[in-house]
Amino acid sequence: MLEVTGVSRSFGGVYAVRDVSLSVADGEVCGVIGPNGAGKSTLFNLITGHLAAEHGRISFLGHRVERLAAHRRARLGMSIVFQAARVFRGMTVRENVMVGLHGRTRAGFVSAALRLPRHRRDELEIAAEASRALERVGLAEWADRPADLLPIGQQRALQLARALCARPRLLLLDEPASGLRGNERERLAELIEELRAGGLTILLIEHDVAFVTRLADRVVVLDLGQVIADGTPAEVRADPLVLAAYLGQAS
Amino acid sequence: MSAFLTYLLNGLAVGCAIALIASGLVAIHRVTGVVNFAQGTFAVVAGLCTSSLLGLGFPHGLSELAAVLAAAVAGLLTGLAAIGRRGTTPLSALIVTLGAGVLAYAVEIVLWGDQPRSAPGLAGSVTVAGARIQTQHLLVIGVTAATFVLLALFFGRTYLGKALTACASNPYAARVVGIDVRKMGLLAFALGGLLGGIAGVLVTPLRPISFDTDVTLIVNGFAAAVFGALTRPVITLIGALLLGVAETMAAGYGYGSHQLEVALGLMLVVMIVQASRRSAISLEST
Amino acid sequence: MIDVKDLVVSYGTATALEHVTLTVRRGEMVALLGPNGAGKSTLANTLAGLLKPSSGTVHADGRVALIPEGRQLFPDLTVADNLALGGWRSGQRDPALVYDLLPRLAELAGRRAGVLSGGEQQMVAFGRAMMSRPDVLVVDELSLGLAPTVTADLAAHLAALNAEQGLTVLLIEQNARLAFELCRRAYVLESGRLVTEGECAVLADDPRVASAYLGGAIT
Amino acid sequence: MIRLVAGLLIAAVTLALPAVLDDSALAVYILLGLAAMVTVGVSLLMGYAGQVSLGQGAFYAIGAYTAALLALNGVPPLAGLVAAPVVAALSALVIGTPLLRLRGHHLAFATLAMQLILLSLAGQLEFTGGDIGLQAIPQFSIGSFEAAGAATYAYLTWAGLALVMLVTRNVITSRPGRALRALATSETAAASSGIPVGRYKLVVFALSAAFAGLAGGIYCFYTGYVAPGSFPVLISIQYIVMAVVGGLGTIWGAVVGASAITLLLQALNTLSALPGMPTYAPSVLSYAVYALVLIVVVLFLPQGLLPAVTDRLSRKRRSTPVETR
Repeated sequence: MLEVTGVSRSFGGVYAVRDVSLSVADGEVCGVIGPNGAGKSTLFNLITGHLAAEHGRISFLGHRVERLAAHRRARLGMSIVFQAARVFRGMTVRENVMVGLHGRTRAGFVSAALRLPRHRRDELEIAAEASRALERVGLAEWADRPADLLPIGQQRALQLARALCARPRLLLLDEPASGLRGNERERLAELIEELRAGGLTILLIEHDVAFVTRLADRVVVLDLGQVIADGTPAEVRADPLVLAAYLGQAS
Repeated sequence: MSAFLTYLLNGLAVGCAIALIASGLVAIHRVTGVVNFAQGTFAVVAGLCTSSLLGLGFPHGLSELAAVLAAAVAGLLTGLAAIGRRGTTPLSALIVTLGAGVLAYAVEIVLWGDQPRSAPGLAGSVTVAGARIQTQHLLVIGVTAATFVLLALFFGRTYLGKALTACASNPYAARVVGIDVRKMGLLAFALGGLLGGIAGVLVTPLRPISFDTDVTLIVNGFAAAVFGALTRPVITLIGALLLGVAETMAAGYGYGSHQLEVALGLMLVVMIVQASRRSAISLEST
Repeated sequence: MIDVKDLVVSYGTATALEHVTLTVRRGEMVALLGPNGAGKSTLANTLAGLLKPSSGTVHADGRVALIPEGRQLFPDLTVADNLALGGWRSGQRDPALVYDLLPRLAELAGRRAGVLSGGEQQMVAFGRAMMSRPDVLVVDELSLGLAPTVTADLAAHLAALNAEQGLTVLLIEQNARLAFELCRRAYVLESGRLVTEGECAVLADDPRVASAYLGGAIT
Repeated sequence: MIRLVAGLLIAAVTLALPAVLDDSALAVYILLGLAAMVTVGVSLLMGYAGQVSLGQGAFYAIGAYTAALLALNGVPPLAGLVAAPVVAALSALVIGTPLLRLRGHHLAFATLAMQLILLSLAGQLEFTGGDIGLQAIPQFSIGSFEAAGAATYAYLTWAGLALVMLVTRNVITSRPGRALRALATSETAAASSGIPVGRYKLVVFALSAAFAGLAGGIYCFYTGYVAPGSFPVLISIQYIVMAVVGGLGTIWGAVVGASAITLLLQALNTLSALPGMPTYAPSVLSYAVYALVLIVVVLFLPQGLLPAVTDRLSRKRRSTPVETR
């Protein structure tokens, strides 16, 4: 489904991601782990189109996407949950989720300004679907509150609802567990398991090794911008390179 | 040929004045992240002060010095309004400096009226390689050169100058070592006022100045500053000189009415080219 | 010494630290461990006076210097200037003050900080912090992104300062092994709360430490 | 229910005013409506889409010149009035394509530069009448009905304002409006939801320009005269002041802001016309008021006047202490 081949990106002469290749198969949950500064976020931005790759190819569902703008990739079926709380300020929780349906609806400025029947029909459908998504992530009772007043855990859930509304083929999660408390983390893990059971393909970028190994079918380990291991969680766990990257050198 | 040389030297003088305004903008922007819309105002304040002081019979030198100091005070006051309150974002601060500039209109009209004023500068002219140059133009070039050398020494050699550079380079780290970033910002505003003031004092004998001359000054200064991406003084200086020469040549060869368009058009092109090299994610994550 | 009592720090709706209490005695070197996002850097910045506590108290004897996460040098200035600015608080402006301590810095003095390697930058950050003649040093992620030999070199300098000059050190680390080597005592922070504390020898076998880091995934 | 009553009340007062005001008061009433029309656009642009324009006066001028030129060349005034916003919007699309790559203070200066360039061109080109401008613009008319008195222009203005407010409300509470509000917070996250960020910024820029263009069109018929001097840079700053005072991102705030500033300036004008006041008093007072209001609001009421007042009211009603900071 997603094929990243030999992708590199540098900042001011220093490679943040260097010659990275990875692939995600249909229906798979693939985890990308690595210590701080390993290049996880840069890789994420390269895949989603918020940064341009200097070298390499990215193909998604058979399309070459490395030159497509972020919103075009989103419309092909990539949905994102960011690490930083990127909920839209000044909008309610429900409106935030409704933005997620943008790519699947058509009503433009003219039909909105004139309140054409099509626009009304669209709006009702969008609102209903947003409510269903909020129900699913357990935010139904918050629907009409300002989104930026939610606690961080719920902001993450809100982003997830927004991403799911787009009916993605591939869901990208950037450190979804960071900053979450134990029980919030547990709820998130359950939700991801549920999505996996529903057949959704997921790319999970995470600092928390335990979180990833629990959920992923396959784990790719980055260190200093390069892939140092790629395999099942059990294989990766036993890899001496991975142990060294995480716990420092053996004394 | 001698006409060309005259235009070139006149253009350099105009460019120097722009460079002084622009360097003030750069100094303030580097340290505080704020684009100071009132930068042209400082020059106007200094120019008007000089004309009054000379009119009252104060000697040259003293009048100019006092006028430049008045501009520095205006810079400090603008800084207090723009960054004195915690949590003011750079864009809000820009709007505050815009307000400060308009407020200055009211003050200036009360004190000096709304008619343009001039001040006597260096009289006479010299002939260089067949080109006649007003002595005042040479003074402008000389003082600007000296100012830039002093600025380079201040930022490069003095402890305080380095602390200012540190705030520009990494404000968080500046706080880590105990530098009061806000105070440094105010200092930068005062310095910006000083530089604007020097420009005003130098320009007033060449072109009469009135309360609303600040718009032309700030637009030209900003145009020059964007050459250096609002952070690099040397490229700003080069940009300002190019701008001054281009404008003077345009005027000299009969396109005088399009001076402003030349400056603004250049500024827009430079900004758009620079912007196309930046991505949204890098702006949002910082 | 450092004395933190019942400290709460929050940003807007997010709470970074919840009721944290810890002590570092004079001349002691103590580690603070925890995974990414646990609130370690928030604590470091609060100790350095860059963040205000929402409640609780932070007290330190004498001058506190911080080696911040990610070095945070002034990239446009030379090493000597970086060091000189480190003396802003103490009024000590001559970088030679730390050349005895870290001789490598004398060789780097004229280079721009931004072009140095990670290890050299960390060395400059170390030197810059020492320029303020601190009584208490807070080190945030000494080993982050550095090669093991470089880390070991820096760690040796730190240990020497602590042993010979009695400098009080709070070492904030993700690298548990390094922290256990250097310190006798450690605190473990997770999700803004202290989960455990004690002698390093004991903590090394504590399942809660492994859990905080790896969730028990690597045994 | 309360909102319906309030709405009807406002409508009734708006409609009744032209009948009772004298000509000089009507002039204020019309200019207020026109300013509000432009300010709604500024508020939409700045408050909802997060883009700054210090050159909104340029589109006001484009609308005015468009309608004036068409009317002077024998085109029916109604067609001219329709063309004014259309041409303004098209200009915005052309100008905005390169300009909207800029952000923050760069965009602010670029839009200011755009206005200065346009004004300078208008002052030099022959067909715009140079610095003298265009005069003897025919009265507005539809068929055989000709707008004779100021009252007709007042109705025209306020009908235009109502249209602008309705369109704005419809847009912001819909799919494209949500997209705009989203990209104001984070262009990255908006793009990740499939929103073509660049295109949307351009459309909202054009829409706000259309509002300004419509106001300009009405203005030219009302005054019968346009010249570069009618559209100084200060006029663009004035719209920012009005939008900021009323509260960015509220439709009614734009109207409140425009009213507050217009009436305040009017009061000061009356004051400075009193015997014994110096001749420069009107300009000094208006500059001082713009400046102080702008600074005070940006620093102390960053949400603007209307949201600050409604917040306080609703807070009192709920009587729950809301933690600040």
